[in-house]
Amino acid sequence: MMPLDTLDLIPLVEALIFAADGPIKAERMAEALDTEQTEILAAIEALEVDYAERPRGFFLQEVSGGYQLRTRPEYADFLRKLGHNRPFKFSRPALETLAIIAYRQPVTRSEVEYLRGVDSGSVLKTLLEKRLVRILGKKDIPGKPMIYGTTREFLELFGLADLTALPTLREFSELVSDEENERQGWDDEGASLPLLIDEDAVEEGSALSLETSGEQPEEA
Amino acid sequence: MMPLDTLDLIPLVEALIFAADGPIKAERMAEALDTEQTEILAAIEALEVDYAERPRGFFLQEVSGGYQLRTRPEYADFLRKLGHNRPFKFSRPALETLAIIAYRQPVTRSEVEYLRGVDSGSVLKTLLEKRLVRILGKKDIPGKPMIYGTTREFLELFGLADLTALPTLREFSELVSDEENERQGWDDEGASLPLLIDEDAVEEGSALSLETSGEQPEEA
Amino acid sequence: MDSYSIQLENFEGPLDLLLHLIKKNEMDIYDIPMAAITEQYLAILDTMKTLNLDLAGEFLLMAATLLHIKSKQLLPKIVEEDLEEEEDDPRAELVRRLLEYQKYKEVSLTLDHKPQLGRDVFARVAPQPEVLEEAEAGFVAVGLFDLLEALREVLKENPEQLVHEVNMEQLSVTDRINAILSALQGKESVAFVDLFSDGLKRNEVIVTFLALLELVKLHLVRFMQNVHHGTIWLFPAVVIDENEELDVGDDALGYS
Repeated sequence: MMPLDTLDLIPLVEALIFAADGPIKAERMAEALDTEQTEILAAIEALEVDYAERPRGFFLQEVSGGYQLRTRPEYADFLRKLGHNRPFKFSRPALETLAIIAYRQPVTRSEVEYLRGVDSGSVLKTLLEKRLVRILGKKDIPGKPMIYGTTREFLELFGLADLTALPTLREFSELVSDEENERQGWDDEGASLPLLIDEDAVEEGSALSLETSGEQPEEA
Repeated sequence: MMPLDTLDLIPLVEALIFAADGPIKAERMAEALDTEQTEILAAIEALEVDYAERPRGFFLQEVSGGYQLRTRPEYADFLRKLGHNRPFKFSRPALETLAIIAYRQPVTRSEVEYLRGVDSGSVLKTLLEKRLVRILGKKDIPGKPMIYGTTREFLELFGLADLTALPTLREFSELVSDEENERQGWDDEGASLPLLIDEDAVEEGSALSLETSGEQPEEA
Repeated sequence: MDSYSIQLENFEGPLDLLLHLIKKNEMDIYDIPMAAITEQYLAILDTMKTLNLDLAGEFLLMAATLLHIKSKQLLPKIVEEDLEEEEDDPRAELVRRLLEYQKYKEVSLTLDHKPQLGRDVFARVAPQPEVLEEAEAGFVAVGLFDLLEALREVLKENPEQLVHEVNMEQLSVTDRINAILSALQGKESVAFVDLFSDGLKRNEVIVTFLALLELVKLHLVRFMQNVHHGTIWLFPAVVIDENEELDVGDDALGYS
């Protein structure tokens, strides 16, 4: 890497502080940039002057021996409003319950609970409130339990035209089950793995290719 | 909260983009600030002018329908030294499969395999797990195969505003030499690890392999 | 042995290998000398075999395709009409595939060259918000993959449940039930004949009818008719007003 002059250093130091996952010490920056700590401190000072001249949405805070960019305190109200609009994240139980209802509908609560092995009342309630699940009716068996199914909102959320567009588990398993080849397509190191295919895979592979070689993909 | 004038809006919009935990849409900012979307877009434009005038350590990227601050690419080496690891590196099969899905979506597995000439199940699965690819539903043809498309994460990873921002697909009427391919994009970042070649045994592949053996990707 | 295996892996597949051979020999893509290329291709496969390397089926299939094209070329042309010579050329599809493959191979490299988040450019790591109140906005988009994974995980725990469920007919009736429920959603009623309108095959008609019977049995739908021999209408048995707050007390959850 080329030596850096002070002017280049200013945005670079800003980038390091910006991307750090907490306050970052001048010492550590100096190390990463292979430069003197005084250079870093000079760049930080220049940054501060810059921020004072033309106010930004954030300011540079010296905190616990390091530096951190923080949004200006007067913006707190707006930022909190942003946080409130944070989209709802599916919890594991919610996703499981939704999956069972989607694929097994019409389904009763006890059927869901049988499959999940745990009480699912509160999750079901949340899904009903979020209008992803609805009551279809009552089942004509003793106790007349409620029967549940998914809603139009569910289809919209998953971008499905209708319920028949849900992929079946069997189709999915075909894709997921060839664990032997699992690592072949991906590697963290960038190196290629040797091409080791067992006999069965070869058989399968050729059968598959034969099937598909006939059809021509349509133009996009 | 007081009404905001445009000048005040600029650092405020910067603060929102800075604080958001992903690309943030102009619409969402307008909502949080209780103002018009056009005001937000004007502030964003002003920010861009500002960043161009006095370069910062980061730049404003329009990505996946929203806006995000990202460190400048030329600082990547320094940031990596600070422990910002690249999370993964694409293998060539993964990249090819991803590219085909990106350009041909909605696309079935067999269409991908026809184009690549190889089984792509395991690569597809990995791309699904990495959330770069998603199941869109089922195709309404015999066998009802699943159809695939790319995700928001895909756009974010490659810094694309939307799918129309994908690099233009070059139509070939003839084969392009390997050297030209090299310049097109296969550089030290994307190349695989040095390859060990026995020239005599299999001379056919050596030319291609040797080309990529020059540079060693840096350890993070 | 390692070095050779990496060698072959260097080619994504048979198309990649062929592309390389054509380029290396500076062959005309529109006039590939089949004999020469087949020979070279097979030589490489032979080398791999003598090294006891397993070959992916796709490489073998391509070998068969090459041989097939070659033999087709040797056959005398039956008709002398020179129109559509291109389409007659047994190499046409292969050429098309090679050019198409090259297109995606190239663009995938271009794509990789773009600044990648987490590799070349970095975003700020937003700290976790301190307040986590109940969100009022919509859901984070979840993919179907997540939904299927969740189901798969659940069913892994209870595999026996699956046994009698995996039944071709049962599956299609269930599909049909779902389709009918979808069709009914948000509507007051659906005409009986509409369920059979889109050119259903005989077995599909039966499945649809079975689905309807099942729905009636479950008290999920009712049939109504204004006039004798008039249109039969299908009504959802339970209509939930979209604007009305749902009563999700204990009895709504099926336990009274």
